[in-house]
Amino acid sequence: MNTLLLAAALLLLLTILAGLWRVVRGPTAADRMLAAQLFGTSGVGTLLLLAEAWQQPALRDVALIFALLAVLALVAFVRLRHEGAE
Amino acid sequence: MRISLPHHRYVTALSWRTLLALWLWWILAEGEGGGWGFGLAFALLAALASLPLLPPAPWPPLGPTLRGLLRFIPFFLWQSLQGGVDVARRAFHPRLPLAPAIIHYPLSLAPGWPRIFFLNTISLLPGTLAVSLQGDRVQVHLLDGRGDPHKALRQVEERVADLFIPHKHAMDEKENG
Amino acid sequence: MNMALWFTLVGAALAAIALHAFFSRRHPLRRLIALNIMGSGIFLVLIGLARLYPGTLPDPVPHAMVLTGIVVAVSATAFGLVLLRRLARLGRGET
Amino acid sequence: MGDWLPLLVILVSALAGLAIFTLRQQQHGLRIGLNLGAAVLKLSLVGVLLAGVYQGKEYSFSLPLMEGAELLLRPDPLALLFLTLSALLWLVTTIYAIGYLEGSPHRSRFFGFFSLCVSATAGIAMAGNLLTFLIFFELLTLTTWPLVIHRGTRKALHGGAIYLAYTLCGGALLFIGTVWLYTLVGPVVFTAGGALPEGHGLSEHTLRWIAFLLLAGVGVKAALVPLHGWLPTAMVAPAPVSALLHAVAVVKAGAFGVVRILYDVLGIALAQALGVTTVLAVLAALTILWGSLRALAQDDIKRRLAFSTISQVSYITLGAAMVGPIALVGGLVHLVHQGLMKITLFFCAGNLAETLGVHKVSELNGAGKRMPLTMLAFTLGALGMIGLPPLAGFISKWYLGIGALEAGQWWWIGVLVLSSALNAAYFLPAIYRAWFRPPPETWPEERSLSARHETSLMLLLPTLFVAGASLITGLFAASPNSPLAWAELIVRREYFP
Amino acid sequence: MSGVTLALDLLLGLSLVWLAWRTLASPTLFGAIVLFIAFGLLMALVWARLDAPDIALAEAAVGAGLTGVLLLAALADLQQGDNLLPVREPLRGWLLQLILALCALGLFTLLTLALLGLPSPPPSLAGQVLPRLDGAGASHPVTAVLLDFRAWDTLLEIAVLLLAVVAAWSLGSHPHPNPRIVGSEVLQGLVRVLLPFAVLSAGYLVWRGGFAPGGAFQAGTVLAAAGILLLLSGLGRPFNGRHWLWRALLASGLFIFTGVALGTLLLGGGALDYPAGLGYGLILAIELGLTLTIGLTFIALYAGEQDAAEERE
Amino acid sequence: MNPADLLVWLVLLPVLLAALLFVAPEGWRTRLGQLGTLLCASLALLLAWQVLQHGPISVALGNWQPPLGIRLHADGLSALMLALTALVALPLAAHAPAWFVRHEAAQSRAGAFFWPLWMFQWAALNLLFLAGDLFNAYVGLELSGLAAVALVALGGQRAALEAALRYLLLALFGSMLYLLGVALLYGAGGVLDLTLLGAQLEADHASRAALLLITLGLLIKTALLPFHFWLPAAHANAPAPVSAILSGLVVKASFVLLLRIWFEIFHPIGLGGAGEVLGALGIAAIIWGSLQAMRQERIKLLVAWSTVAQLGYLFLIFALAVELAWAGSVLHALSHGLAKAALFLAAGNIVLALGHDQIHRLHGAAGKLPLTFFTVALAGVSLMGLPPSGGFAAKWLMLQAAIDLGRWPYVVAIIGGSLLAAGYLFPLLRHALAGTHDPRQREGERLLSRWLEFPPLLLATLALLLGLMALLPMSLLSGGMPVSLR
Amino acid sequence: MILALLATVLIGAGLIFFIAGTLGLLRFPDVLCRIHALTKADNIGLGLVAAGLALLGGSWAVAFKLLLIWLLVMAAGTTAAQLVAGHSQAEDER
Repeated sequence: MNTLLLAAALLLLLTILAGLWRVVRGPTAADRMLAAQLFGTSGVGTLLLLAEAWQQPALRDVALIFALLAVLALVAFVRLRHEGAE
Repeated sequence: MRISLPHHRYVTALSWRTLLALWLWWILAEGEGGGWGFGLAFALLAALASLPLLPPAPWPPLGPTLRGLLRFIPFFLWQSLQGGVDVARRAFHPRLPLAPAIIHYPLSLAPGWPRIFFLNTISLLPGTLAVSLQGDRVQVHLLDGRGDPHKALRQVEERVADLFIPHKHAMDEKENG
Repeated sequence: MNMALWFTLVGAALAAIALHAFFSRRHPLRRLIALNIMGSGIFLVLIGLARLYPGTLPDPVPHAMVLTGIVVAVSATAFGLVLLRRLARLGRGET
Repeated sequence: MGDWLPLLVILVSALAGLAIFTLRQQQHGLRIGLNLGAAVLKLSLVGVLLAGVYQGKEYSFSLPLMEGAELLLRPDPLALLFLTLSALLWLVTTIYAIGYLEGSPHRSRFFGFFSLCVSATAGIAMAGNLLTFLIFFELLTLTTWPLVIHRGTRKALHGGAIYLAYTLCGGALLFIGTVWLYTLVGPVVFTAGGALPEGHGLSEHTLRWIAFLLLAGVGVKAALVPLHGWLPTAMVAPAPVSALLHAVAVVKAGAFGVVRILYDVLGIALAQALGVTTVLAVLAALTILWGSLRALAQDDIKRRLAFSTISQVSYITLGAAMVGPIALVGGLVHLVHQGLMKITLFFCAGNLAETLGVHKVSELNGAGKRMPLTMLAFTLGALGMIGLPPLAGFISKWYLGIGALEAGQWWWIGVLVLSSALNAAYFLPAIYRAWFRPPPETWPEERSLSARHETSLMLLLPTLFVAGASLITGLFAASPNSPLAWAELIVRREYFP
Repeated sequence: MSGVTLALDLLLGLSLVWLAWRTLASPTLFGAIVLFIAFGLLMALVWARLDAPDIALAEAAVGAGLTGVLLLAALADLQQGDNLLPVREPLRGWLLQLILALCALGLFTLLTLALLGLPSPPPSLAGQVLPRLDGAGASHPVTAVLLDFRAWDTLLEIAVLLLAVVAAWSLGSHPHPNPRIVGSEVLQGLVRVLLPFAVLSAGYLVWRGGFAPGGAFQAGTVLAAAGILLLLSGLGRPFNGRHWLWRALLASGLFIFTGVALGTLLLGGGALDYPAGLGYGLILAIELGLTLTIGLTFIALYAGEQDAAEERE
Repeated sequence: MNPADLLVWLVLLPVLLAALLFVAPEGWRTRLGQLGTLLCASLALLLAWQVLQHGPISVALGNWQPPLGIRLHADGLSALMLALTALVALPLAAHAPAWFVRHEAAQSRAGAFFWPLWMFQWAALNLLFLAGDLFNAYVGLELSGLAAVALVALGGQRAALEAALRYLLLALFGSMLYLLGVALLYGAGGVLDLTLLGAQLEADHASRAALLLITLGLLIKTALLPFHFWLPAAHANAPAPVSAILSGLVVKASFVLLLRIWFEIFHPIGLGGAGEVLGALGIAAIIWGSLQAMRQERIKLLVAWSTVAQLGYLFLIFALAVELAWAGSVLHALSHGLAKAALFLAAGNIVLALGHDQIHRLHGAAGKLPLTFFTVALAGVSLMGLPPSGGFAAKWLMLQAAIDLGRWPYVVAIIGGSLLAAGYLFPLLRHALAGTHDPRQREGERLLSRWLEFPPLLLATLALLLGLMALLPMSLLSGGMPVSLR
Repeated sequence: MILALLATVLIGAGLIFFIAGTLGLLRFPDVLCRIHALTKADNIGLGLVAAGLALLGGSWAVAFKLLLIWLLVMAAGTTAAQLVAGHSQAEDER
């Protein structure tokens, strides 16, 4: 089971990295902003999987904070970008 | 007609919310015992913090009714699963079957929580994404503009309205009048 | 190769990359980011070393050091950014 | 700690100087009071010291500064020779300066530094070890610099810069030499016959280097060729300052340093063995001749006097470097004599400049008629410089000459004779013009400083006093209280301890 | 098992390096900031991998959240109109580039050699910490080190934190950049629900820190995030630094901590030597104070002292 | 009070005061700050006295002994540096409020924020002087660096802020290198305590790399020659009381740490030629800093460049690693601290009184500000190493060491540095002395209050007196001499 | 055993949605479409993974916690999606 969970985590990590390509590429600022969203969900998923695989309940708390804080970054992206930026 | 003093309303809300927060505390602690004193203190704090943010309505204490919620959740889950499947299908499809479009949908829901619920819901449903709210009209982005989006949206609006009984009445009155 | 050692090496690489960026990029914002990445690299070295300790639990002392280090780094970064903002406002003629 | 008297001698003028700094420009009376009071007090304290030392008492004050390095004040007879001269001339110069600077700005500053400068000189005189000597030597540089640039003109600033460059570099050389010696042998306490301990085990090579550093360091202040370049440019300072530089403090400190280092640090025997004395004597001789030659070419009175100083001060060095008791007596006594004569000449030059605006030899025509007393003093000083008996200068030169013969180095006599001839050649025309040429119709810039006298009494009296002193020291050289007798006392200690 | 783990480790490490490189080489500042946030999130995964959940928590809160917001706020200010910030061209000249590259390479080589040459197993203080946990005020080793064995460091770290606020405020007020009011209704709805929950989570993290990963810093950061969200959504206003009460609250953590240190000193036990039995309580008090301070500090660093005058405008 | 408690108080009291000063209403800050200064300074002097009487004092915080716990350690070196800080702080407490009140360019808030920032800085300095633990010292470095940057930024103008930003970036970079070094040392030794580390470290790759990184990091903070570029702008554009703190004290803190790390940890395992490099850099700093100082047209820049030069002297110890040079180096740090603080305060006074600090426009300013320029002269004497100042005593000791070792280039450098210092200090005095009296100023009129003029004079006098009382610091030092030098 | 199997299936299904989300992010032609992909697919993905893990967690509290986290992510995700969409739209309209 553990191996399975780890493999799942690995796969999730790969999807994150693949998604990051979009973040690096852009082209628009909104595309880049999706990074936070990507991590907010895939990152949380990865952490939850790892928590179970390694039996580290603390990682679920990390996931919780991820979820809480990823919003912050995203909101900041949207709210703090002024016209004419970039 | 029920007469409720403001402070009474607040005390009631505070108690309910503290209880809810304590339950959340128990969840956060993953069922581990101990720390209840601590938990109570912070549950109270959280409840206190919620009071100015979510002022308790006269009745019911929380926006949606329990009955409405029980009816809404299965609908919502099913619809959002469909939304996921829909997107996944399009993403995996070699030819990318997309026909993006933007429509303006006139809202009949009351401002505040009903609208927020509506906007959040349609963003998770198949093919629709709320882009912005302009007055009483919401701008909706569609992955595929070929169907009849208005009908689907109307359906969702009714479901959301069901959640908020007092507001539903308000809407009915509006329609009738 | 040992896992922890691998991550210490990754930390070393981060530090080196950040060093390069710190001196080759001139915008203060970038340099602050470079410093933060360098910090992360250093923390990685420390935690990697802690994990090399042969026991069921890693050595907690470097963990505490890194937590302190993170707080200090974020404080300094935050202050640097405020300074930067002040300078930008001054540049626009605001007070 | 020891005796406080030597420290007190230094502190009197130092504290007076610091107090004067705080005075405002208009606090004229208080300033004069402080100045003269301190000068008199200091002179009397020196008198007490003199009496004590004469009776064989030994004073010593020490203050540890670092491990193996202490501040040591130990006035021996040689110290008192210099100390007495400077204390006496300070009083005189102060009086003169009060008259000279009447109405000019920044007087508080001037007199403040003036007093500090004398403190430093006293410190140099009484220094009991090389470190103390170095400390006061540097302090002297610091305190004289503001005086040199006092006028604030472009020329003054330039002169000040050159003065600093030379003296600071000299100080640096002295510093290295001092530290080197301390590092090798520990504290270098001035001792008759040499301060190096028995069996110090230093190589000749090292010793030569150290000797070079030390002597070059003091040589700058003594204006030995080729280290003399600062002196003529420093001439721009006010006359009392020139008097101070040339007669009381700076060059004297240099010459005094040469004697100290040759006799009380290295020991004359060692110095001779190292060949240091020979080099020094040759340099001194060159300086004597070169200074005189340059003086000949100057029209500006003070510049002429400046080159004369370069030449005359080297008599002291020559006397010290000839290695012989009699020559040393000549050198030491010249320390005093040259001081008296040169200060006379500078005072006269100052009087002429202040009263008549005369700055050049060519403008001296008939000055003797306008300012007879000043020119009389000038004549006395100049003749003394030439070495005319029975004036003070003659005594020095006589002893130097005999000393040369005694040391078997007769050729120095040639130098002396030649130099005297040159002295005559540059002083006599001035005297001739002053007395035997008719005065011009108008003086360059005549001011009436006194209704009854040829010039202000504050200027005239000190001039006459020092002129008289230079006459008396010459006339009564044989008396037991004369500088000559004192110099003999010192030499006896050095050669026959 | 080991194959997957190995792949995970390799992937994590390499992507970390790649991301760092992309972040620092990003042509735009905005891109750099976004990637830096992503970098922070990836770091958190690495901390998790290295059995450092405390740090993973902190990194998730700081690297991914707070620093990002602060950077974005700064960027927003920088890009308003044309400011004259001294931005010079990237380093020119191949020689300088070469030297710099060699320096970076040199650092890497130096570190690699040093790390590979370390004794195995390396000497460590873990053996000192673990047996003493019973005598300490906290059973979680990291918390015990932070608030007992090396509490002195933590005390000074809090001083650094307060210093950052004092320093920021000494520059004059820096109101948070005017947020654009786009989609505020939805956002405000989220914040209204999230904020009480954040308070609860913060409490949970503090409580947890006593015996498991967590603690005041993570909790404080969550509070700060909630506060900043409040500002960003337009529901809250920055606090007025002219009022002494706010400043006192900001300094409260430091006051409590120094108070405990000086109190223990005055009672004769030596600074920060908690009396037997009181250790847990004192540490708890300190942690609560720190949580409040840290939360307020980061809010203050995001949106600085607001002048009363500006408040009125 | 238990002497060991003093160590804790010396760090915690300024921290507490800083927090209090931040919270206190702005109107109270000056009085509270002055009171606090008095308290802290007395504690520091008391500790110095205790160390002089009873020798080094150590305290393990929380009673957790090293290696687990953190140790504060007060030896002769710490005592001297603590006393120096206290001696600078006392006159500063009188001068700074007066200065900030009169200085128009600095915003009114600068005066209010000066106090908490300075108290943080003081705490950091005390911590660094007492630190017995490498990581604790890191926190101290950051505390000190941040406070210093904020203090520079108090200047308020664009130039000050730019300098502050640059300073911040480099200071942080330096801390990073230091921390990396500490990480490696922990990996190699498994402890963070200075003494324990020194006892068990071996000369392997890790410790050498650590030495390199730590040294580089601290060199950036101490602004030794190739890393000096941030210093002149930061020190020259800061408000005068701040410049005094930065030049007089802050750069010394990282230097003291470097001294400890070199001579307590690394010296025993042998350093090869590394010390020579530092010594050579020190010489280069003396020359380059002095030459730059000569070219400056503003007094504050001149003084700042002079700091670059004077810091060079401190590093000669790494090449002349003997007891005498150690004492000389520390003595130089002391005398430079006092003299430079005096000089910067005096420069600040000049700016206040004349409205500018252009050297070429000073014409006769000494007549207007006699006391201030007297201060400049006294401080200058110490910087030039002329007798009888503390600078002289320091150079005497260093020269003795250099000659004893037969290191002639160092002899030339030490002496040459003095001459170069004269080359930039005397022109300053010359411009001030030359020129005529300004008729508009009434005789005896005071352009500056006593609170502005006397504190720097006191500092300069102390710098001078240090040369006459050098035995006191030296006897303190001999107790704390690193074993490797004895 | 059945539980584990069910969990595996759920997690596997979740992964497919995650992959779909990323694929959409990479392939879809414009920002708004990409937002659809990321929001919806990933949300469902996370929900399925959380459900699978809840089965494995062995305690109600853990299950609830996973649910809580999912809800949190979902609420945040939809809000964020609308914000980004609105932002992107506003930038386009300029």
